[in-house]
This record gives sequence, structure tokens and C-alpha cells, in this order.
Amino acid sequence: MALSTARPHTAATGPPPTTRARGPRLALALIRTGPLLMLVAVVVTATALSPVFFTTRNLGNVLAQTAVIAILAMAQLLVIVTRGIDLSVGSTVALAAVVGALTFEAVLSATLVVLAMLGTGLAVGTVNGVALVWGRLPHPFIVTLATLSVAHGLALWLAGGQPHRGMPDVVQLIGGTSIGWLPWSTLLVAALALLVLLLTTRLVWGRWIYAVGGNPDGARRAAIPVNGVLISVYVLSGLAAGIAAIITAGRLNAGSPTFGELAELDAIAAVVIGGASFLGGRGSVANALVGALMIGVIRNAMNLLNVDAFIQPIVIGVVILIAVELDVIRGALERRFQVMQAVAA
Amino acid sequence: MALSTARPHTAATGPPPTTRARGPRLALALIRTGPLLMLVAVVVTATALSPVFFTTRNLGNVLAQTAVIAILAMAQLLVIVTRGIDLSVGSTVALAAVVGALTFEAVLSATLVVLAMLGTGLAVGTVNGVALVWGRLPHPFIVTLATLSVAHGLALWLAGGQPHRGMPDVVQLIGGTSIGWLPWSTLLVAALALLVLLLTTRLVWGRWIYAVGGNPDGARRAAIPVNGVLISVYVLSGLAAGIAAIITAGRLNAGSPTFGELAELDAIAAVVIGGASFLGGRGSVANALVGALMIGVIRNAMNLLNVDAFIQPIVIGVVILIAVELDVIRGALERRFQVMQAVAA
Amino acid sequence: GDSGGGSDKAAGGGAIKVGLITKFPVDFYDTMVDAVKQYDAAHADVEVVYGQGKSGTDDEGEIAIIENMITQGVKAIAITPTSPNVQGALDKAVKAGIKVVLIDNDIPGWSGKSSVVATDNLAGGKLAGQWLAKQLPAGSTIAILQGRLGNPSLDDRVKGLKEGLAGAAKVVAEPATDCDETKGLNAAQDILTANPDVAAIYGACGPPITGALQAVKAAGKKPVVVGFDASPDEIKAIESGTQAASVAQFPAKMGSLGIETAVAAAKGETVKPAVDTGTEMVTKDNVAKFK
Amino acid sequence: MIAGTAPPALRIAGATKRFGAVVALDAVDLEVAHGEVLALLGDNGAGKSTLIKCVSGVHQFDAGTVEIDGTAVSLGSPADARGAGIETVYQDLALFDNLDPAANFYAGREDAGPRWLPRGLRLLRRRAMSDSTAEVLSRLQVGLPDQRAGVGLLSGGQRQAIAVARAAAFASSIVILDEPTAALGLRESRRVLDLILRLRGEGRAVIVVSHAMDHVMEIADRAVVMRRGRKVGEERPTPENQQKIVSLIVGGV
Amino acid sequence: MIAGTAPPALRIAGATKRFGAVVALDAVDLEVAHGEVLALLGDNGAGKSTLIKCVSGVHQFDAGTVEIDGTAVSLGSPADARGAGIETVYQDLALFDNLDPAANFYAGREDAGPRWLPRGLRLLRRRAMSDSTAEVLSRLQVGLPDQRAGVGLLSGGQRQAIAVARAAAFASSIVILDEPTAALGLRESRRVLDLILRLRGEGRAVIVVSHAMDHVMEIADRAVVMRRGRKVGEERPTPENQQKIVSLIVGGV
Ligand SMILES: Nc1ncnc2c1ncn2[C@@H]1O[C@H](COP(=O)(O)OP(=O)(O)OP(=O)(O)O)[C@@H](O)[C@H]1O
Ligand SMILES: Nc1ncnc2c1ncn2[C@@H]1O[C@H](COP(=O)(O)OP(=O)(O)OP(=O)(O)O)[C@@H](O)[C@H]1O
Ligand SMILES: [Mg+2]
Ligand SMILES: [Mg+2]
Repeated sequence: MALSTARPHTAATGPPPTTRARGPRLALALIRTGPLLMLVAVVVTATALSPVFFTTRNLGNVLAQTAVIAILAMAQLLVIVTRGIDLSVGSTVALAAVVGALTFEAVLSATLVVLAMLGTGLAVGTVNGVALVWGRLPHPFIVTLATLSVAHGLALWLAGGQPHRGMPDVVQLIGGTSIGWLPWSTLLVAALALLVLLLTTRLVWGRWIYAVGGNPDGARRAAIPVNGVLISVYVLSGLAAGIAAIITAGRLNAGSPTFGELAELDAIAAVVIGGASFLGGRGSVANALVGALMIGVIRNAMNLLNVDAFIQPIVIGVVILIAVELDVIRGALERRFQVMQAVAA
Repeated sequence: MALSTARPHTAATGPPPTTRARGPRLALALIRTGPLLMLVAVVVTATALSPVFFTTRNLGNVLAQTAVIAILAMAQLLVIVTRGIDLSVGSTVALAAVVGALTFEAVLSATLVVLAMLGTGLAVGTVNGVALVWGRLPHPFIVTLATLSVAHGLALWLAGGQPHRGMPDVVQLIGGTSIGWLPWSTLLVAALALLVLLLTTRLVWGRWIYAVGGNPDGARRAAIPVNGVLISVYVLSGLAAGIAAIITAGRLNAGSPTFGELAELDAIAAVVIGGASFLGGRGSVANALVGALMIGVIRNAMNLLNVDAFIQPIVIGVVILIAVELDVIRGALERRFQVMQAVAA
Repeated sequence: GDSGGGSDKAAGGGAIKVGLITKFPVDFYDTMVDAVKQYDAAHADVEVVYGQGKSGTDDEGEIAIIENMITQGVKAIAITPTSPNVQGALDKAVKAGIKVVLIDNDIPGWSGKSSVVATDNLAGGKLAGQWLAKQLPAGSTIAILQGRLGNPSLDDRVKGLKEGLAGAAKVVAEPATDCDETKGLNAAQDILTANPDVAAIYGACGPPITGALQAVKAAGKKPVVVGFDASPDEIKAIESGTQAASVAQFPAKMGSLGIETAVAAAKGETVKPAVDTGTEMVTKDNVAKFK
Repeated sequence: MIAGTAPPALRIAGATKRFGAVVALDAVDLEVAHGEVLALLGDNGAGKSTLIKCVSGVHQFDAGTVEIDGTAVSLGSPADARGAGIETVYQDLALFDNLDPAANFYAGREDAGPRWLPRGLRLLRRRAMSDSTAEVLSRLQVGLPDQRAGVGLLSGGQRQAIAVARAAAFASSIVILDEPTAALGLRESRRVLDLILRLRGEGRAVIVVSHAMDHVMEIADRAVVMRRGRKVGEERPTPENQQKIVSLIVGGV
Repeated sequence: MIAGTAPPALRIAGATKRFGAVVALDAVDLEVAHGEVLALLGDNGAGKSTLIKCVSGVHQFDAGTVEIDGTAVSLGSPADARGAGIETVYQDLALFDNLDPAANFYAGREDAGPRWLPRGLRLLRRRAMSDSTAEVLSRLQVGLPDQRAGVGLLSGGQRQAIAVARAAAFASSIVILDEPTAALGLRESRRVLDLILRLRGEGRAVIVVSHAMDHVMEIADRAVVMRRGRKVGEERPTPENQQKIVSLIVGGV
């Protein structure tokens, strides 16, 4: 009993005891890749069914088509980890794009346009976070449903119901062009993914969001700035919507109040397919990205295969369901293998 | 220490001790009416702004326009009490209405048409419940998102993308006619509300849904048939969508794949405005109905006042937010008054 | 034939591959697709690839389909663009040597198109406005059921109507209905409550007008109801006298002329830059020929 | 073994349970007779709660057999265990924080009728349930601020008292209590110990998990000690044996 | 009063707290000196946890003053309390079930740098945190099956040990423990009692809530008894006084 009361820093002596067998380890590692495994299965199926699917050109298309969902899904993941939900992101994309387009009509400055879009996203996110925290609301569903409605109305009103064409070159570059077959937007997604990975796994803030999601009351007692953490995830989610607006606006060279419709459902589905839990405290960025890609690949493959428009929603629904169910089975298998490994030891 | 080990049935002797003052009791009772108070405020405002709002004719319209949301909200309440969510109800309304219309085109039997619509709702609900329980899915969001997509696709496919006109007289009666100014559909809503009230407050099943929502793991240990309870709420939610389909189809004398679009969001908003919690175990039918009426009244009032179409979503968003915020403040006031009462005692 | 596999033409045989992209699955576009399928069946040297979006504002969906058609190597695309937002993707197609023919609505100011085969919605709206101006006594009021906010062709129908009315009636309400029947009924109920004397109701698309007719029937009023699209439901209502008129477009004509133009452009022939498929007022007098 | 030729109320043989790589139970044998209090002892993480959860149908043994009154049973679910006459107080209490004490008491066995209806559709006898709950609680002298409020805001001890009272009120054959006095005050602990003795007097088999050696010494007829999932010994808890039991628990070298 | 002229580490005067109609604390006065262990006793629902939560900033007193080392402080939030040098083990433990032991240990005071960055943006020193957590836990001899898994699936005692170790490791001036040994085994309890004595030896003020009279007798310098939100007595826990304390708790007539 020599418990130091200062911050303990000395390293433990010797490695922790290991009781694991090396036998079924490979199988276990494979099973653990989880959603990625299913993405691979979907890609293989698509390649088998359509000869053009696995061409660089089409993969470029898939990536470009998925960039917006991917960005929104990463932000949604942060929100969901804290037990929240952000329904407003789709409308925010529309509002930010409209504000950007109007800014471009007023002043021809690319910097200002980009700032306007990011700023709009930030503003909506801030409203969500602050209303949730200061309003002591029990759940973010309703605030973000309200801002969904308000942002949609504002976008329509500002735009006069019309799309406004024209975006600065840099926005068009980001959203609409590629290096070879690799879209610029994919590079942006990759950069953001690295950033979010850093945030969630290496920074104190990342710890905090998992703590808040795991036990909000405990987090408060541990003097974690719960309110600040909550506001920050909604602000980031708004910012992500601003970035998504830049990509969409660049891709379409316009800002329109119809952008981003129902994008929030895609984002949430991606996060859930990636194994996160609505009960908070669980989920990873990499898997959210895999979920987004899964949705993108399925949509693309159905277009390539010319699946009837009426049938497409049916296929998507079924595939989503299968993906989640496979994840459940995968988890059960993982536990089974762990036991086998322990027995083998 | 004379603890009976058989089922204890003898009545306790004497009333429990009361420590409450009769002083601020009235204020407390008023505050406790909760969401109803806010509905009254909204109605008073609407009456002040528009002379025609508080006429029997317009109230009849409001009731007719709200019937579908009200029914879906009551079912959604049951789902939310068990910690769940059912996103598929809107699409299910469309699918059931289409199936009903096609049935009517095939056979001219009103009974069969009604059964077809209810049966379709039941079928979708059963799929949701069974997939959730047997698939051991962690959360119903994704199953019901999948069935949303599938039901939507099926409705489009079956209907060939077209509305199919014609409904039996009894369906038209229920959905489209009134006794004086009081719509038949309102009577149906009232009857269902009584039934759900009975279910939730008087029957064993009602206890079970609150127990499952409050502590699913504890419910399992208490030998409550958790799986059965979960399946039952989704089945009822599907059935409610079938009933909502009857009303919609009767009102428009048709079945169309565009019916019920986004109705799930209205229903969920109504339930949350009515003070239920996404964390389960909390919420009442009466308040869910009040939430539905609140949404209906606001929409109607804005049409009467000819509020700009762009502005309408903004107003709705803001009013929803205010309603929920007022409920939070109301709760705080209630606790304050309880203390005052205790001190006065 | 269908590109779905069981085609009677050998894929990749000498046939010219062209794409047809329509907005979303409703009667209007189905009529168009049916006309194109007829054309397809009758021309052995043409193979049509079909694609369809999810809704009237599904820009992203259409763009994905365009990109995929480029990948599949079509020679021409005939498309009903959801909005000018698909222009970027179409530019890519043009750059890849694909001819683009716009059907149903134009993308104003875009120079990449080979031709526009369309109804002039503004003109159609004007037609309805002028017709209504003649029917209504001076000082009348009118309510407009808008379509989906942000959709240019639907907005044009409203703009055109106001131009055509030229002040002959006062607009007392113009709620959005998302072209949804239920919302049309709700809005019409409320309009008739707030303005019992409204003389006319105009809808920018078919379904809300069909819904509004229910409200009119229940209210026991007789406003002049005018729609746009002349959907099968509207035709029936005009026959039975509950609806006064509707602006008809010619989707089948759009489809067959559109695909013809696209094939011609793909073959390198010169095509007319604009093909108007016209509009016409459908009233009780001429409804028979629209059935 | 204390039981004579009559089969024991509960007999477990070769019970094994793994969670992933953790072996929580390793070939544990155990029996309790009617009218006997068995103390289940062991350090934290020894596997006591796991054993209890398996017997209550919450978890399933990976291997091993369970006999009740001499007949082999399968305890696949909590309902099976209840049906076999087993009533359990869990260490985490398994209360419904959103429900009032009466609803907590009767959860899963609501007093309702008429009997010919399926269970879920019966009408609750709410008055009867709340009256008898109040009575049971007042006999155990658990003072509650509000009989109608959810139990979530009660103090730690009040919550534990409700859980214990619930199990005792419905006990039929075997009662299992996982640290039933951990959060209880002196008076409440006393009452729970008396209650356990009463249950024994009525011929029920009782298994108690407890870290309080004085309580164990007072009420238990027999003590089984576990360590790291294994049963490491079995003793009569007499003053002379106390040191031996303690060293069994601690793994005294 | 034991403390001489030096101001007590913690002094509470007139502390009152109501929850709705329930009076959980009613004008309670209390003080603890540095190097003193104060036992807070009382039946279930007496208000002990409420008092502790108020001092830890989780709840706020409705009325009353708090002084630390003679200066009045306001404890508006857990951060205030931590800032004032108060470290607490809650009865419900307040652990993060989804996080591993190291993350639980350092929750809210992560070891991270560089210091010039705002706290949330600092880089975690993950290796350092998990090493020192492992060390502290091994000193307390808490055996965990897996250092990297979430604490949600640990046994009741393992969880409590983590919560106690956390508070002890970071204690600076005042340590409050709400029933710290309730779920602990013999060996673990022993270690926690030793730990408390060590903290006293280092000059910290310690408040312990416990229902285990033998523990109280052994470690406490002074015992305050509460009943129904009121302080009903204060005694030195000596063998002669034990009966008196018990009757104070039970409300002996
Ligand atoms: N559901 C679970 N999943 C994984 N491991 C578990 C689970 N339940 C228990 N364990 C592990 O099994 C071992 C035994 O746990 P158990 O709860 O049975 O201990 P116990 O003897 O009741 O201890 P205590 O006295 O602390 O309550 C522990 O190492 C624990 O971490
Ligand atoms: N947040 C709360 N809301 C309402 N009532 C509460 C709340 N917290 C505690 N109470 C009530 O206040 C009283 C005192 O509770 P407290 O938890 O302080 O008791 P305690 O002395 O810690 O008891 P135990 O030994 O059982 O833990 C109890 O009657 C309890 O029901
Ligand atoms: Mg245990
Ligand atoms: Mg307590």
C-alpha cells in the first residue's frame, strides 16, 4: 500500500500477463475488420455484376458522389457518440450554399464565398448547440428538427426559391474536378478524416465526447466541461455542413435551396451501419466512412445496372438491413472466437 | 417482521401520511397541465390574429387535417416509450393506401379494402418488430429506415408511380365526411385515444412497455416477455399506419405512393413536444395528442393568415423550439412550487 | 430494346447507344418513357439506356446517372434536368464527346446543349392567366397552390400565370404544396375558410388541384379551378365539370421528338436549337381529345 | 453435506462459464437444501454474481448441469428460473427507475385479471398492488418519501430495501441474494438478516452472497468459498472456522 | 471539536436541501480538520449522500455556507469542488462503462500537453496514463481481466475499487468516500481502510459514509449521526460509545 497521491507517472514494471493463444488469432483479426469486410463484399458483388464498376473512372465517380455523405457522416458520428443527433445538416447544406452563391453575386471574392459558407454552417451549429445546452433541452432531436425547418425556410427565402448559378473557381475546383480520376473532394474527405481521427483518438476532447456519451452525469461530476463539449460537437457538425455545401456548390456550380435534401438520413444511416450506438459512447470514424462508402457504392452500382427507379429504394433498404444484421452476427462470431482462443491457451 | 411470502393482498391500514399544503396547490395543478397550457396559448394567439380561426368550421378543418398525425403520434409514443423509434410509418401509409386502392380496383368489397390496408400496416410493423428482435439489432432506427425505403419503393412499384382513384363509401365516410362540423375521423381518433389510454395505464401490457423502456435488462430478468412487447409496439405502429392510410385514402378518395411523405417526422415531433423522452420509459398519450394538435393548429393558422410559403417552415421551427423550451421551464417551475408547498406545510 | 439484358439487339453491335434520363416516376415522365420505348422498339439501329431520379429536385441522383452514362459510353443523352444544377455533370458529358438534348425544361444560358425539346412553362402559365382573366369578373380574388419551392419550371408556371392575369384578379393566398395531394387539400380547406369568396384556384401541378377539388366539394363553393399538366385525374374532373380547365403539355411528343433529336445529334446531323412541344388549354369543350 | 437422503433443493455440477477470454466459472459444484442458508463467499471478481446470474437464467452455463429437487432442469431464461421457484436479488438491483415501488414489486407478475385473458391484456389491480406493496415495505420498515414516485431518485439503501422486499415477498422455493445488505443501514440490515432466517424457517433454500463476515457467521449454515472462478473450499461458519474461511477467501499462502 | 485554533479543513453551517416535497438536509452543521477521519452515519435516506453531493458541487445547497480552511467558498459545480481540493467517491461510483480503467481514472484531468494549448486540444499522453493507472491498481491489488476493456463488464467490487483508487490517487486536501467498501471483499476492504488511514497520515481531511460499524470504529476519529436530514448527534467512536451511536442511528427511543 504505497499509493502516491501526486499524479502517478512511473511506468509499471514488466508486461501485463497475456493469456491469449496465437491460434485463431487471424480469424479473429479478420472478423474484427467488421463493416470493412461487408464493404469489400458489396464491392466484389458490384464488380461481378457490372464490368464498368471497377474501373478507375467509375471509382472516381463513386468517390465524388460519396464525398458529401462521408463528411456529414463523420460529423454525425461525433454527435451520436455524445448521445445526440443532428437532423439539421441537410438543410444547413442548402442554406450555406445559397448564402455562398448570394455572396458571390455581391462580391467576386472566392475567400469571402468560402468564409460565408463555412460561417453559415458554424452559425446553425452554434444555434443547435447553444439552444440544447442553455435551453436545458432533454434531447437534441427537437432543436435540430426545428433548425432543419428554419434553415430550409431561410434558404428558400434568401434564394427567392431559385437556384443561383456561379461559384468561384476554387470552389468549383474542390467540388467538381479531379486529379486524373481522383476527385479533389476525396482528398478533402481524407484530410478531414485524418483530422477527426486525431480529434477522437489522440486529443483530450476526443476522450471527453466518449465520456459525455457514456455517462453524462458522471462526466459532469468529473468536472468535464459537458456543456462546452456538447456545443462543440454541434458546432463541428454545422461546420461540416458548411464544408459539404462547398463541395456540393462546387460540383453543381450553384447554390440552391434544394441541396442536401434528406442528406441527414444518409449520414445517420452511414454512422449506424458503421456500428455506432444511439445510446452514446461508441463508434469510430473509420467505420462511419465505410458506412458512407457502402451507401455510395450501392447507389452507384444500381445506376450502372440500370435498376428500375421504383426498385432502387427497395434494394437500398434491404442492403442496409443486411449490413447491420451481418455486423450483429460478426459480433457474435467474434465472442465465439475469443472463447475458442482462450480455451486453446 | 411478519413478511408474508404468499402474494400479499391485505389492505394497508389508514391513509398514507400527507405533508402537502393546500396553498399553492392550484398553481401547481395549472403548471402540471403542461403541454396543454401551451396548446391553449397557441390557440388563443391564432384566434386573436385570425377572426375565422375559432369557428366551428375551421376547427373541423383543423381536426380533419390533424387526424393522421394524431394517430401516428399515439403509436409513435408507444414505440418511443420502449426506447425505440419507427421511421417507416409515413411510407407505410403510402403503401397501405396503394394496396387498398388496387384491391378496390380488383374487387369492389369495402371489407376487403379495409382489411388490405390494415393488413399491409400490420405486415410492415411485423417485419420491423421481428427484424429488430430476432435480428438482435441494437436499435430500431436502421430497420425502420430500411422498411421506410422498401415500403416507399413497393408503393411506387405497385402503383406504377400513379395515384389510383376510388375508395369504398365507408372509407370515404371515415376519411372525408363530418357530422355537422365534427369530422368522423376525429371520432375515430378519440376512440383510439381511449383505447391507447386503456392499454397504457390500465393493462399489464402498458406496465410492460414502460418497464422495457425504463430498464430493458431488468425487464428481461423480471421475466417480462421483452421480445413480445417490442414486437407488439411495432406491430401496433404498423397498424396505426394502416388506419392512417384509411383516413388519408378516404379523404382524397384515392391511394397514392406520395401519401404520408415525412409524416414520421411530424409524429415524432408531436410526441417529443408532448414531453416524452428518447431515453424511454416516459411519456403520455394525452400529451402526444396535444403535441399533434399543436402542429396542426400552427399549420392551419399560417395558411389562414396567408403567411409567405418561404416563411412557414421558419415559423414552424421556431414555434416547436419554443414549445419544448416552455416545457423545460414549466418543469423547473413545478419543482419550485413543490418546494414552496412543502415549506408552507 | 431495354438495356436491362433481355434486349433483342446485340449490345455493342452496330447500334447507337443513347441515354434517356427522366426526373422521377410519375405519369408525366412515364408517358415520355413509353413514347421513347416505342421509338426504341421501332429502330433497330438505336439502343436506349434509361435512368431516373428519385424526386423532382434530386439533382444529385441525376448527376450520378449522368456520370454513370458517361462511363457506359453513350453517344447522346436526352435528359429532363431537375434544375440548372446538373449543368456541371452535363459539361463533362459534352467534353467526353456526348451530345446533350434537354427535354421538358431548359437550362438557361448553358451553351453545351445541342437542343431543347420542351414545353415553355412560362408561356403555359400565361395561357392559363389569360384564360382566367377572361372568365373572372373585375375585382375577383384568386388563390395559387404553388408546387415545390425552388423548382424553376413550377415557379415559371406561377410567374406566367401572374403575367397572364395582368392584374385582372388579386392573389389572396399562395401556399406551397410540394405537389402533394394531401397538402393541396389542407391548403384549399384553409383558403376557403379564410377567403370564402375566392373566385378561382390555380395549381402549378396536378395532385394539389385534385386535392383542392375535395375541399371545394365539401365547402359547397364554386370557384373556377384551373390546373397544370392535365393529369388523368384532372381530365376526369374537367369532363365531370368540377374542374374548369388545365394546361396540357405533350410528354409523349417531348419523348419521341427528344430522342429523335438526340439520335440525330449523335449521328452528327445538325439539329434545331429549340423544339417547342407546345401547350394547350384543356376545357370541357376539347377534353375529349386528351383522353 | 448437510442434506440427508432427500434430494437438495438446488444442485449444480460442473458449472463453467466464459466471457470472451475471461473464465468466470470453472467446473463449480454446489448444493443447497431446503431450510438451509448457504453463504457464497469470495473476493471481488471471484465469479459469485456470475454463478447467481446463471442460476437465475440471466446467463447460461457453457457447461454443467442444474437439478432442482432432484430433477434436472434447464434454466434458459429468467422466466424458466422463476417458474422453477427461484427468486433473486441482483447486485445491481435491476430496478425500474421510472416506475413506482408497487410497479417495481409486481414487474413481470402483475396482479391482474380476468385470468382467461392472455397475460398482457389483463386489467391491472392497481389498488391491490399498491396497498400490499405499502404493507410489505412498512413491515420491513422502509420509509419512503413518496409511494407514487419513481424509485430512481431514492437513496441507495431505500433502493436495495425495495429489491430485497420484492424477492422475499414472492419467494417460493429458492431465494438468492447477491450482497443484499451492502447499502443498508444498521436497522435495515438487521431486518434483512431476520428475513433470511424467517425464509429458512419456512423451508426455503437460501443462497446469500456477502462480504460482511459477521453477517455470514450469524446466519449461514454452510459457506462455500470461490476464488478466480473455482470453488476452493466449503466450511461451517463457526467462530473456530472463521480464520480458516478468511484465509480461503484471501488465498492465504 | 477536535481542531484547535487552526480553521477546519471544511466547515458547513446551516446546510439545507429540498427535493420537491422531500427535505433531504435540514440545517446541518459539520466540520472536519486536516488529518482527521470523520464518519458520517445514519439510516438509509438520512441525507448522507445528499450532503456529500452538495459538498462535491453536484447539487447546490438551498441554504447554508461552506468554508474551506477558514475561507468561504461557493461550490457551484464539480469543477469548483475539485478546484477547492475536494475529491469524491460517489455511492453510484460515477464510472464510464464504455471507457477503460485508465480513461476512467483521468476523466476530466487527462494527462496531456502541451500546456499552452486549451485543455481540450492537448495531446493525450496515453502510455503514461495507462502505465500509472496499472501501477496504482496493482498497488491496491485490484486484479483486472483486461486493462484495455471498458469497465462496464467488471464485477461490482472491481468497479468500486477503481472508483476508490481514482479518488485516492488525485486527492489533494479533502477526500469524501460514500460507502467505499460496500461491494468490496475482505482483502479489498482492508486495503481501502489502510488507504484511508494513509490519507489521514498525509494530513488530508477524510469524510467516510459507511454502514459497517466495525470499519467506523476502527478508522474514524469522530462520528456524526444524521436522521431524516437532521444532525442528531456527534460522538467519538470508542467501544464504550458504540451502543450510544447505534441508538442514535436507529433513533433509539
Ligand atoms: N458480462 C460479462 N462480460 C465479460 N466479463 C464479465 C461479465 N460479467 C462478469 N465478468 C467478469 O467475470 C469475472 C467474475 O465476475 P463476477 O461479477 O461474477 O464477480 P463477483 O464474484 O460477483 O465479484 P464482486 O464481489 O466484486 O461482485 C470478473 O472478472 C468480471 O470482470
Ligand atoms: N435527486 C433527488 N430528487 C428527489 N429526492 C431525492 C434526490 N436525491 C435524494 N432524494 C431523497 O432525499 C432523501 C435523502 O437521500 P440520500 O441519498 O441523501 O440518503 P442517504 O443518507 O445517502 O441514504 P443511503 O444510506 O440509503 O444511501 C431520500 O429520501 C431520497 O429519496
Ligand atoms: Mg458480484
Ligand atoms: Mg447514500
